[in-house]
Amino acid sequence: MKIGVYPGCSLTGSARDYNESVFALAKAFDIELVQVPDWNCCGATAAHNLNRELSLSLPARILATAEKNGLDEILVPCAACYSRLIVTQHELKKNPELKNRINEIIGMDYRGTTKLINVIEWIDASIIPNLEGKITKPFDYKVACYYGCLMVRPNKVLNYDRAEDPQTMDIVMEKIGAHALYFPFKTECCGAGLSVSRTDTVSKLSGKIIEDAVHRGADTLIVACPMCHSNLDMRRPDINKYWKSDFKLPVMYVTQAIGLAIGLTPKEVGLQRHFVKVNIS
Amino acid sequence: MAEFEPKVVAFVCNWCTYAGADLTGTSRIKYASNVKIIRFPCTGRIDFMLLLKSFANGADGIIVSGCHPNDCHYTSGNFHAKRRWIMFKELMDFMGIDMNRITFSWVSAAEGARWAEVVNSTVDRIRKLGPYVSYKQMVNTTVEEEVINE
Amino acid sequence: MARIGVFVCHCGENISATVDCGKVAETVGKLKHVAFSTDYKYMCSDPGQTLIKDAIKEHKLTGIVVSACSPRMHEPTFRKAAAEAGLNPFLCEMANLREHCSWVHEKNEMTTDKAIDLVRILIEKVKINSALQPIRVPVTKTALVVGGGIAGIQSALDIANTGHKVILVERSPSIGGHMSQLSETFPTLDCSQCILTPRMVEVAQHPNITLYTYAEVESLDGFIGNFTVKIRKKAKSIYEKDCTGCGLCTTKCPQKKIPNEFEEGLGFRPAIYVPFPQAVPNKPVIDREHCTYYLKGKCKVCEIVCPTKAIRFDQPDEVIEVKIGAIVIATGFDIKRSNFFPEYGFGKYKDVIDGLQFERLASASGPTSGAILRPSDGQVPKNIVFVACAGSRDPAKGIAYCSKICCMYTAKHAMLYKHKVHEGKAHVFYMDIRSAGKNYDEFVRRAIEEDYVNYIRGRVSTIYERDGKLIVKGVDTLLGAQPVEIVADMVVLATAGVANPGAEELAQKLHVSYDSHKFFAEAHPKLKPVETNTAGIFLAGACQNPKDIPDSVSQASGAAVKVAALFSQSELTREPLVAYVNRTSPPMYSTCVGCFLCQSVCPYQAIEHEDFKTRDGKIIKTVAKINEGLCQGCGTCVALCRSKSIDLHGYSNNQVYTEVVALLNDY
Amino acid sequence: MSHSEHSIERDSLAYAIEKHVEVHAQKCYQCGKCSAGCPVAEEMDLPPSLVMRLLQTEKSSNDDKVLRSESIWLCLTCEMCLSRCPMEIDIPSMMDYLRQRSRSEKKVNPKMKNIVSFHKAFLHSIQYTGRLFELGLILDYKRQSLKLTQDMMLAPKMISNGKLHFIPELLKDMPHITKIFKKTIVEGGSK
Ligand SMILES: Cc1cc2nc3c(=O)[nH]c(=O)nc-3n(C[C@H](O)[C@H](O)[C@H](O)COP(=O)(O)OP(=O)(O)OC[C@H]3O[C@@H](n4cnc5c(N)ncnc54)[C@H](O)[C@@H]3O)c2cc1C
Ligand SMILES: Cc1cc2nc3c(=O)[nH]c(=O)nc-3n(C[C@H](O)[C@H](O)[C@H](O)COP(=O)(O)OP(=O)(O)OC[C@H]3O[C@@H](n4cnc5c(N)ncnc54)[C@H](O)[C@@H]3O)c2cc1C
Ligand code: SF4
Ligand code: SF4
Ligand code: SF4
Ligand code: SF4
Ligand code: SF4
Ligand code: SF4
Ligand code: SF4
Ligand code: SF4
Repeated sequence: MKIGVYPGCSLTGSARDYNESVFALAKAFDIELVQVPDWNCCGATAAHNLNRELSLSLPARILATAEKNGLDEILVPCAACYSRLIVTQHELKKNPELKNRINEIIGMDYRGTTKLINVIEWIDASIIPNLEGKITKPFDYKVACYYGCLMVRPNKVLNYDRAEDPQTMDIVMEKIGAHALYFPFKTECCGAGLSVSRTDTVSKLSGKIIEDAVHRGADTLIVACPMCHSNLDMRRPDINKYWKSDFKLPVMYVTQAIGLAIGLTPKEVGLQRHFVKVNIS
Repeated sequence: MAEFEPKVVAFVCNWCTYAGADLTGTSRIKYASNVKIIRFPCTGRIDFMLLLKSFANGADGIIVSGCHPNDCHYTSGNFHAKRRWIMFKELMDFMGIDMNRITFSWVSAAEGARWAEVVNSTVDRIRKLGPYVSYKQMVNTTVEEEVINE
Repeated sequence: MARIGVFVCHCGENISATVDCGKVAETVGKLKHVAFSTDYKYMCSDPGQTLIKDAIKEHKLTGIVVSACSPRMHEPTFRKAAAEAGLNPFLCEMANLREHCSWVHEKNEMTTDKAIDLVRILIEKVKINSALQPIRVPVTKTALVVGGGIAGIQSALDIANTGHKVILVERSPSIGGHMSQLSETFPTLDCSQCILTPRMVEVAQHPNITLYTYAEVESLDGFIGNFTVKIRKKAKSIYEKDCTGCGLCTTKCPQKKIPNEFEEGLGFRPAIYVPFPQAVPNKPVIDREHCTYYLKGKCKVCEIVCPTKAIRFDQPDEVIEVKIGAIVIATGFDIKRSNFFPEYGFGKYKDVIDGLQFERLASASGPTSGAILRPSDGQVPKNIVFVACAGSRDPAKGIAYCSKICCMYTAKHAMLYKHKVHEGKAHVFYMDIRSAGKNYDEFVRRAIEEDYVNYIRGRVSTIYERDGKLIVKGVDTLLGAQPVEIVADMVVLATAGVANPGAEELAQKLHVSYDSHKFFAEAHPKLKPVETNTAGIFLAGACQNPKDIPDSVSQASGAAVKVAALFSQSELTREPLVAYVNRTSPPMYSTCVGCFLCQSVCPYQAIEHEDFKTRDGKIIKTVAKINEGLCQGCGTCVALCRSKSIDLHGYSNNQVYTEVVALLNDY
Repeated sequence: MSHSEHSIERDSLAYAIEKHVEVHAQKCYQCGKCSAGCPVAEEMDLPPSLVMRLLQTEKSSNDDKVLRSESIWLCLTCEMCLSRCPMEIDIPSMMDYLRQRSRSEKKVNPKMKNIVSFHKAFLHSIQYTGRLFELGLILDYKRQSLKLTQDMMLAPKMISNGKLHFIPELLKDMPHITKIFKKTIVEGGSK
């Protein structure tokens, strides 16, 4: 099986661990991931904060490139990139005039035919159905699944799960043997785009998420977004300083947890790259 | 030459505009005497073939007026009238009827002054347009004959 | 040969000041078919009327045109006069020379000319008027009341007290409706049961009321004064005549864990049950969905213990047919209960409850005997949050309208809580306090000023659970949108008031209209709030929109008067200005082509099918037929019919075309 | 839609928002649910519902307050407000628009300079490499914000965890990216 993939900047940089686990999982399930050739950054928060046309043009270039190369379906593991891409698709579909304008800017013929798949949809469609007999080490932990904002909102555009108390990731985790805890912070924002410019705010917001998960007895947080991961993992010293505590709760990507469950090594899924040590497995 | 006095027919519903026109009278508000009212139970009753019939008989202008939306005495008669009106308008346009000769308005039982306004503005407009002679030339008599003969 | 009489009125000087009345009379007097024409100072005065009557007789007039004021003023006067002189009243027309001519134009020749035209138009019309007889329909003086909440009870009693028969049909095993579930009622805080129960008993004992509980309307035919209704009496599985209501069966039934609807799921009941102790009738029914016998084929404990052998497992549903003359719909409302607001966790957290559940907790006869205890662990909540507008005024997830009663009952709940839990703290998140009503705002103020209920203006964003407490995240918009977080023990959502499930189905069965929210629609929002569009069917209570008890009861009495007025006549007479579909001789029968477009636009469902059959019963043709009982004469169908098969008495195609021709052509 | 049918040209920020992002400030009935759920409401000088109210007044002094506020920069575009607003008012899209207006009218709140600097640095990084060059971004941001020590502590560990590249990955078709930036940022005047 072959499917397109748009890794985005994080997965080639600060979220290499995520990247490794996605590819390791794909390999274990005989899925060939083909990168969108010569892909560019989606523009992230910065672009739509500063310039609307740019914020649509960058994703449009990516999508048009995928179309040109016959990639009908692309997996977008980063929730932030996924959000930018799908919002662009939505906006341009809604507004043909805008679509023409963007096509003019990028000098390409974007049509909007590519099907975008987020990581959970991918897992649901391609991993879960083939899981039988593969689980060698059930992921027998109490987990708090953290969806963040970008996976469920805006719900009308994403049309994925439900905006309040989503369940898809919880269900996936239960399938590999985990116990998914009741976790009301699962869709609260971690601070995302202000990670660097407002560390205090991020520490506070991310801290609340960590604190509640710890309080509920979670062994690990499960995430599917590199932005969330870096705020909750890399920023842990700031969080701990802000909350005057020493939270040791690890933060894992959903793909890493599945990887471990099917017997991949911690290294194969990139666990050694985490800032907060993962003493699981 | 004496000023042209247009002939205007008003089709109004009994419950709102007819009563509104009564109020114009009770309030002694003056308006042009060119308009003559024909009373209907409801605008829903007004068959738009009547408009053609009126033009054919020499009307220079027509007013159709009833209750405001949602105020229809029969709840939805004026709603149907409006819907049919939209369809009919296309047909009239197609037939080449000058839509400027028709006023479609809402006048409630409490809007005496408004009725005078509707009448006066219509008469002014029609007066400027002049007699509707062109209708006679183009009228397709088969349409009206079919309607009148029952 | 038509012989028309014309009577031109001066109205003192009201008309004659600007219209030359003499000239009008003289001019029209010369027209063809005008047999008599005169003018007079005051036509409506006694001598004026006598003049008309004499002329009718003397000149053998076949029609008259009284050219005076607005027909809206004196048409009845002159029609009556005509009738007294032996002329069919519908052969009298009025030309409006005052409101539409003399009062609105200057004195000049054009004005008089217009007056002449106005008279002429009606002369031409009256020539082709036909004599019409008022429509008479008999009236069956029995009323049907559907729904036995406070509104239905009030209507039934009021009608019954006028001496007419009433059939009251209630869907559940007892009458009482939501009011029977309430603890105390605003704005007086009197006990709901105490004021309601006597009424319920009165219904049961009233000689003019037949009560069918556990029953529903199956179908309805006919029209005002002459309906036929089919009522399905669901099998109660007991023979009511033998049952003494001793209740032994209910105590012995092994099925004990069925969520109790009356207690809003906060308690349990057996499979054979009386919904609540004060139920009317106070005899049990078997809930076949949960009874072991019906599920598994054995048990019959109730049958064994019943001292009077009243249990009937094989009892069938029974459908009865009755003739009635009028209907009052009083099927009430419901509140939203599903998890429509995931962010509030209703249905997920045991201690997030709705208003009716709170009523049961606060009720002395409820599952906690009136103690406010939270469902999860039976503890007394020390901190309680009430959330107003939960689902109301929320086009995104709920409904756009305001449910009207929740501001008041929320204030009541907070007050009841404070009266029972003195040391507790009650918070109310609200958007606006809607408490317009006699002593209503005073009531809310009391909650705030005397019971120290903490009202916070702002909506709640989310509620989540932590350590057995509910964290309520709201905002205080009066403090510049300051976030507010309350750690509560219990949360009560004032969920939106919505139409009763099944309302739409019932509306269709009864052929009445309903709005987009499935509430029954009144005929006019201001002047016919009690009537429906279907003659003879009236509305009472919260089935029209969420309402409190005073409003429900007022409307119920209003509906009863409408029924009583209808029943005060043995026959209904109506102006015969109704539509009719033409009939021709076979094999054509009618020019109607049976498209039934007319049916789709008639606001009163007055158009029916009529079949023409061969002798052996084969249908040859189906055409439209007007039900004169229902038609209100709006004429919408007439304008619409493409084959011109429908016409309207009084405003026929012929009549209105004649008017147009007369108006536009010189004489 | 009935709004646009009746709306006459108004000289207000609310009107501009209606036209550009189809958000109708007048639909807001000040329930405050957005502010109640907004993760950064506590830090904002004007919580979202207050921004809505100021816009509703259509007074230029209030419009100015909005454009000079910290809130529009603190907003994380997390969409929580929109997902819970009973009137489905798209505050996040509106915030995007307000940020751009605030910059083009040179009204960016001085306290928010860092946030803008970061966004700018981020875009620079893409503009010159087509992809995000994280080390470059951090250095660029530090240069702009003069926050020299912040985050320097993270870098060594990031490098040792293999999470930072020293050399940017360049796109093959860089001229294409340059062109896109030229047509949007440079010509759009929001440089
Ligand atoms: C939480 C709460 C607290 C309240 N507190 C107060 C208060 O303090 N004071 C106050 O004035 N008001 C209060 N109210 C409002 C009050 O409950 C209503 O005004 C009242 O119940 C309306 O009466 P009703 O007869 O119109 O409808 P309902 O009480 O709903 O009764 C309708 C009846 O019709 C029956 N029915 C339904 N469908 C059918 C059918 N198809 N066929 C046959 N029967 C059918 C139902 O079983 C029911 O018995 C409160 C409401 C709520 C929700
Ligand atoms: C500014 C304003 C705007 C309103 N707008 C609306 C609206 O848009 N829609 C709406 O539904 N409602 C509206 N209302 C409310 C509406 O006016 C009332 O609901 C309605 O008038 C009440 O009718 P009523 O017959 O009870 O009383 P009233 O209209 O007050 O009539 C009472 C009558 O009794 C007579 N009377 C008084 N005392 C005696 C006596 N001792 N003996 C004999 N006769 C007596 C009075 O002269 C009067 O004719 C409005 C009210 C106001 C003040
Ligand atoms: S009939 Fe009418 S117009 Fe004549 S006197 Fe009477 S009120 Fe006046
Ligand atoms: S037969 Fe049914 S109702 Fe009777 S006792 Fe058994 S379970 Fe209860
Ligand atoms: S035991 Fe028999 S008589 Fe007593 S309540 Fe039950 S059915 Fe009625
Ligand atoms: S009555 Fe009060 S609580 Fe209920 S919907 Fe209306 S405003 Fe909200
Ligand atoms: S009466 Fe006219 S509209 Fe009605 S069914 Fe017959 S043909 Fe059709
Ligand atoms: S006249 Fe009006 S009410 Fe009567 S049948 Fe026709 S549409 Fe129905
Ligand atoms: S949630 Fe929506 S309606 Fe409520 S204050 Fe915020 S923007 Fe306005
Ligand atoms: S999108 Fe902005 S305003 Fe809305 S909740 Fe998130 S941070 Fe607050």
